[in-house]
Amino acid sequence: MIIEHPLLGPRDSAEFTYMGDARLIDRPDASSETAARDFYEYGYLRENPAGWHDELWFHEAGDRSWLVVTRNTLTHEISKVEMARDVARSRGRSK
Amino acid sequence: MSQVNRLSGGQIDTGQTLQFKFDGKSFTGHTGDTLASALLANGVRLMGRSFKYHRPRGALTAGSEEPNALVELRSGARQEPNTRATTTELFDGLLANSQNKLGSLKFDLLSINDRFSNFLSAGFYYKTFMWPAAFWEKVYEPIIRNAAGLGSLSLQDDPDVYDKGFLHCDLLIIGAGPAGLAAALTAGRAGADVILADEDFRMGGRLNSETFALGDHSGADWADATVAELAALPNVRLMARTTVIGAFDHGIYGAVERVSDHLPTPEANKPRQILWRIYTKRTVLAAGAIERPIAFENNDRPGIMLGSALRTYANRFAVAADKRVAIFTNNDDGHRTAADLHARGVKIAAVVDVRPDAPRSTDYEVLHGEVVNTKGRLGLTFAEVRLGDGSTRTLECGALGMSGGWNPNVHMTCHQRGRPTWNNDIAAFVPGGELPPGMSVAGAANGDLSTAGALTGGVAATTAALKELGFKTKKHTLPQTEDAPVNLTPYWYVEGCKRAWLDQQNDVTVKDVQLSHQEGFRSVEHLKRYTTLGMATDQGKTSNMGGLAIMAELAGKTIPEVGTTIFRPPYTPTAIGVLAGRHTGQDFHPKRLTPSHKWATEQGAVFVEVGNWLRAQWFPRAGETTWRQSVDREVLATRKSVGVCDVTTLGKIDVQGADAAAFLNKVYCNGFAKLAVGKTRYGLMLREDGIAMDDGTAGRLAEDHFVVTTTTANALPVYRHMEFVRQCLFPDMDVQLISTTEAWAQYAVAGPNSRKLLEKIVDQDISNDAFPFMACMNTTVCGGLRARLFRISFSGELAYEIAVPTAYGDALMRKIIEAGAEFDVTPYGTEALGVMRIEKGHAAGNELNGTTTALNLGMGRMVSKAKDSIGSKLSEREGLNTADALAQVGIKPIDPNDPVPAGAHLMKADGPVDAAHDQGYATSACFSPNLGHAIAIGFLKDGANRMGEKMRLVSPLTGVDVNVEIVSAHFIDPEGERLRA
Amino acid sequence: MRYSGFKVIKEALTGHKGWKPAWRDPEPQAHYDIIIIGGGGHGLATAYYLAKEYKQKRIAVLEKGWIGGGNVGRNTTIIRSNYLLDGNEPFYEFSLKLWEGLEQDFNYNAMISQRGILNLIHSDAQRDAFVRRGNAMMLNGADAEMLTTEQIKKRYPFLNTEDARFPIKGGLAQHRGGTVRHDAVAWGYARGADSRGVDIIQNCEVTGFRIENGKCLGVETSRGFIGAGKVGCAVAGSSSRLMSKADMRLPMESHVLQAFVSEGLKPVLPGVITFGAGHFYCSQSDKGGLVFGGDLDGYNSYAQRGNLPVVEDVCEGGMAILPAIGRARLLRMWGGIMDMSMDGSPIIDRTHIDGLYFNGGWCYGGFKATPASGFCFAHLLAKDEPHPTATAYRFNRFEKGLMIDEKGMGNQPNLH
Amino acid sequence: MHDLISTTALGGTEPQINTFPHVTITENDGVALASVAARMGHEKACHAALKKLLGAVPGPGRAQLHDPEAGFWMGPDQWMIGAPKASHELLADTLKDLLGDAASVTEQSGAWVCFDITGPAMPEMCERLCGVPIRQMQSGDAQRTVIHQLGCFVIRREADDHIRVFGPRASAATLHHALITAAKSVA
Repeated sequence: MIIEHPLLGPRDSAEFTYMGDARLIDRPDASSETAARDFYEYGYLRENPAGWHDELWFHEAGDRSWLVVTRNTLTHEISKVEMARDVARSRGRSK
Repeated sequence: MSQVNRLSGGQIDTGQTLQFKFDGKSFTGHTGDTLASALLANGVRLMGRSFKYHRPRGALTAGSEEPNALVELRSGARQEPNTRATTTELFDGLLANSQNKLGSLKFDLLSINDRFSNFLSAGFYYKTFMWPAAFWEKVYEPIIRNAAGLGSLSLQDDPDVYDKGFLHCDLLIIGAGPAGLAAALTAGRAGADVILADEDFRMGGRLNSETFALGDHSGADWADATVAELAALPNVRLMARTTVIGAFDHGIYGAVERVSDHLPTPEANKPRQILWRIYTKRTVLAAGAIERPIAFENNDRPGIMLGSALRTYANRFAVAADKRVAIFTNNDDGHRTAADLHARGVKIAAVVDVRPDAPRSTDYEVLHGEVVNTKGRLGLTFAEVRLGDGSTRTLECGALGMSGGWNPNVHMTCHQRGRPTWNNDIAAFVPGGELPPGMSVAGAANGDLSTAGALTGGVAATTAALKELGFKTKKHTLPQTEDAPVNLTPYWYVEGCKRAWLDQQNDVTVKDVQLSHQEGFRSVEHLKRYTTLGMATDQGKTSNMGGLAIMAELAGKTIPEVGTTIFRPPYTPTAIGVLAGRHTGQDFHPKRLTPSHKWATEQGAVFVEVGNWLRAQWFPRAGETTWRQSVDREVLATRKSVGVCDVTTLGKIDVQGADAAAFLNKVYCNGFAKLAVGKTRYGLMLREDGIAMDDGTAGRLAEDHFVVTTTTANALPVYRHMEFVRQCLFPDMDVQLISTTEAWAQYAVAGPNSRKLLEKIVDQDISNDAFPFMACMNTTVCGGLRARLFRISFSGELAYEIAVPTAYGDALMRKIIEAGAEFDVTPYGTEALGVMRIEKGHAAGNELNGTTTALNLGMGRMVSKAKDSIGSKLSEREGLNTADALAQVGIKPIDPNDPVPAGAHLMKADGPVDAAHDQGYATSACFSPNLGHAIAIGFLKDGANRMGEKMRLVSPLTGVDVNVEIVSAHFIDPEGERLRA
Repeated sequence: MRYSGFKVIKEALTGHKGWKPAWRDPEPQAHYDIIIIGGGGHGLATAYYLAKEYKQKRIAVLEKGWIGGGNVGRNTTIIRSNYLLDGNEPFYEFSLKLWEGLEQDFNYNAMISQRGILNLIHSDAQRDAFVRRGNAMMLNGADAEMLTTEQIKKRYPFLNTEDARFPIKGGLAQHRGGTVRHDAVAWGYARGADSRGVDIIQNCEVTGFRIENGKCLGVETSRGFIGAGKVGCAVAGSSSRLMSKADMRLPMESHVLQAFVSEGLKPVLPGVITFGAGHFYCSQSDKGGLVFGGDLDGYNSYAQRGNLPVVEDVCEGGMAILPAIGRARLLRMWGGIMDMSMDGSPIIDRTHIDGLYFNGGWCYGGFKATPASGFCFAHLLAKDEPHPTATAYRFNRFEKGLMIDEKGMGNQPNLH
Repeated sequence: MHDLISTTALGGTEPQINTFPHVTITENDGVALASVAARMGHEKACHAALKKLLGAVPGPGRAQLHDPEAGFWMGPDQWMIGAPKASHELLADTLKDLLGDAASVTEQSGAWVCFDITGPAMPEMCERLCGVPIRQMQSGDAQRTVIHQLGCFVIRREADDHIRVFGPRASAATLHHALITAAKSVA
């Protein structure tokens, strides 16, 4: 596969390490009353769709960026690639 | 007599005569021949035996779709089984042997199977061989296994090498027939970066096999001229002998270039083949079409082949398959074969056409009818024809061409989601469904079966593809050429036959398909799997359609209603060697060498693989005959005086930034915010699921600068994890990470005399007051070389780790040895390191096995409740905190002579020994030269509360069952006085 | 109809006219006691044992395509019970025992061939881990043997023991492991179930569940609604897709695993070998093809096909230990969809919906589990309690922290 | 002055040179390296300092082939700076002085092995080694790639037939072996 890196352009996916569902960015609040349940769901349950999937790829043999790749799990087509850091910030993550 | 069937002309060089041997017999051929064409030229039709019935077989085709003419090519370690004689380029000295036979090719004892074919019908083996049960492995299966298989491997290591490579282009054109050449011309002239790949050693495809002209040229001449023009274009890369094997995601194609297969052996240092990974923006598939056989009684005898193959042998290779040839056809193409052969002086016994309105000829007889049977034990002698009026005729012939129509070569269009669709005009499947993105199809592969159609199709597909890429193509005039319409009556098999072959290699007949239907195996996939139709080395290129058509007829459906068969990569079978490339033997993985590697080699160190690292395992000395002697000596010497060990392999990560401490507070379960500058702390890192991930130390060199160490094995995963935490979880933390594992040569100097030794090397005061336990600093050594010093200990002794830039690592090691001579400094390897850490009860890889928690490791209290760190929440789950949770313990034998092996399980002293009563297991074990007996550490249920308990340690696998006592894992200096000294 | 050598001879002499379809092609009824969704190995085995061992009646298997078209027909055919953990080893040993009597039990020759499996060892730490595993196997009543390099050399003289980057330092053998003709497993169970009255309904896709008041009443299908007392799902590769129709999120991701077969060759490998320092395992089929595989491609996929890097990685592993296969040719490659669970172990359990049961998350170990999976799922469906060997395969183990993590890779499905 | 003698990445005292008919592989032991990563909120200051040092700040996939200090982009807001070792042994310290709180600086001299590959067969050789689009790369293009499983940087230098390869130092021998094998393969 080819991943269109936002900074580096097309790169062979073999350069990347895959981690899966981009919801792993949304780490729950440990101080919440429902934290135990939240962390279980965060850690273990997945939509696992047959279709479009936002997922995390690490450019291990490249610039060491984590990317959020929107990819179709049926066709492998990729429609969007973003820097995970930007996505994390846009979802309200900070320090 | 040599080359009795050689004609004149063709695209072979009769000036170059080549010697070759088949089954020990010598023959001659010419440059430009294939093994099959040369054998046919010499009158040899019998080339192999079929898989199941061991029927005599000759070449069915003249290309890579060949199911029958498979040989063992070359000899010795280069023996290559199942090699298609039809694509094997002849070279001087070529050696080939027939395969899959017991006895000689002519008298194959296993042809007895053919006599019993009635008992060996499709799927017969599923219904028998069940009794007695033990007989399967002992009796039935060995017989079946030895009879099955095709050719043999030599079982010697492949002596050749293979390369891999990477190419980038705008347009990849697969196939250099008329469509591919026209495509390449269009793209080449437009300035696009083009790769034109063809599996054949001669470009031109069918143009080399046909007699019709393109403009004023013969097809072959036009192909030559076109190839010459393309070769002159710098933007075009011509790749003959190159098979594109698969269309992978996003325009990545695999291709195998056979660099040396046409040579007796590859040139020195050159690869036999190259696997190219081609990155292309667009692809034009111009892979042509493959002719279909017709199924009739005994249609598998040597001499019976595709009509188009007869034409290829005659026109391209100047070979008549035999002096007398008959044709069996359902379309006009069969007549073209007859005309071409006739023109070359081959006697046409007759053309048998199933169509009553078949074209007539003045040159040879055309019969309306069907071939219903053939004769000839090892090669065709007669064909029996049932005429339209019901009468029969027997034709004397040594070759028979079958023309059942053409199947577009849709193989590569199916590699992703494409499913071919039915085209009634040519009664064949054509590319359909979703083609691999960026691919278009041209020429015969797309169902345009005329030469003119191929040319215009090639140009049109290329023009459209290049337009998308922003290239402007120029119009060029195409030569006038053959543009005959397809005139065909679908016809698949002759009714009423007893055995009519569909899949010639796997011996699947029309009857087998009928039986499959009768037994309910009616979907295409069931048919294939039950009968093995299409599962042979040709993957059904010549057989699938026939099976499908018969199944459709039996089911009372149309062919597309029954389904289609799709193809999977590779396009043709591909050497496993080329897919591995250079990554064989010692080059399987890179080696990582430590800075003291050269020095350690000089010392005669024994090395061990640790991931990709090679580490000194121990340093044998004269007189030591076992590894234990060396290791014991190294341990004792270190604990007595001082030892040195290369620990460069530990992962090192530089963590800097204003939020560096806050960041480490997140990734370690214990606290780091308050660590003072100049101090080091042990850190335990959890995965988010609460399980221990890695441990190491972090030294604070400055308020905003830490140096983190990881275990050797986890350097990369920990770095990746830390980047995830940094970029995805806490994107606004000011923290920067970079690996420095290889930037520093780092040595552990351990033992009571380590300070004295290092005082001779380090330029600063390192007294216990100035540089106490767990201190760290930037410093200099040997009069000014920048260095880092950590007072940390894995051995449990007074110990330091000292680091200098890698380029000085070799020199520093030599300096340490020199400076330590007065203390008898002893270099130690990973074994001694392991012994000392087990003696101290330090957890390592065997304990951090991905299932253990901080609690299990005896560090439950380290998980800070005061902060949220990765893994802290999920580590609180009930299942990880049961009263009898495993806890790390020490294990010592009651009888000091007993072993306590790692991997053995702990059982209660008086309880049963079985899985249900398992209490725990030993993780790491060694002989402790300090204690004089074996020791182990391990995990025991509720271990912390079972100190002193007598238990059994059992390893039925290795025959160990010993009595042990549970003790603290800190066997040596439990109070830690030595390391603080 | 009973299959036997005698029957084969009789039919051969009488033109094979007497063979009947191996299973019927019934129209779906309006209601069944038990519906199994998924006509793969596990679903068919479940139906077979429900009928045979648990004497259940009115059972249907619904298959969206043709039976045996999923992972039971696209795997590398290995059976073994060389597991480490308490939650797994008794189950897989139960499965291996069922394999051992299966052909006589269902009267079909699935070519179950116990030619052994050998896991190669390349480091001391790996040896320690394999000793622990071998002991766990033996303590559970399975067979295991530790082989020395010399013993291995003798059995596999062409293994790379001379010039290996990661030398072979021994191996853990399970002689009762081996291979099975995978398609025949589906066909044998189908035939056995059909002959006991189970309706096997092909080309019948489940499009939804009818759930009222927390109870599952049946399934909507491409051939209309079919009512059921209980519904069991066994749809490896489609688990998340199917269960999402019941609004369930599962602890799993679906990944592609490629497998490979070479051209037919005269006997090379007697048993199964697995490389311990790379991604490669291999056996040789009775037809002569080397059947081999390696690691997952590593990304979520439902595409049933993989990419070149893993093809190359697997062949590199192959050449690293078997340098003699360089000139053998790869004939075909394919991909299966693996429901990779969060700890690498499966789930056989009730769901929170009454009457709806689930069997899945087999990762790439589903084939060898087929008999026990069917047996235990049948037990659960028939008795509403887990089979004694499958008590650990519960949904709630992740929330409770009771993971069964053989590889120790944690909640990272593509690493299991 | 200290008395420790440095070794080259291939373990010798002198760099190795391997010459083939159409390509030459030279171990380059003369480069001091340090990585620079901008501190959050100080990106502008970091850029300004780098611009002053190199003449321009290399963007993604680019190198600034400048004398004596040169630099290439490694990742977002991260660069590798190189300079002649003979004159810049303490490059990391110099850079830290220059950048102050604007950047994190890490010495990298020991982490890498450097090879210069020159000659007309360089592109063909490069095609056998890694997936960089060598024939499309321009002078100053710098790509991280994988050679024989090793993460490497390939930098296209001023001369048409010259690339510089940085690879992990501990695997210098493996990388060197891979380069020589490829050179012989295309020779």
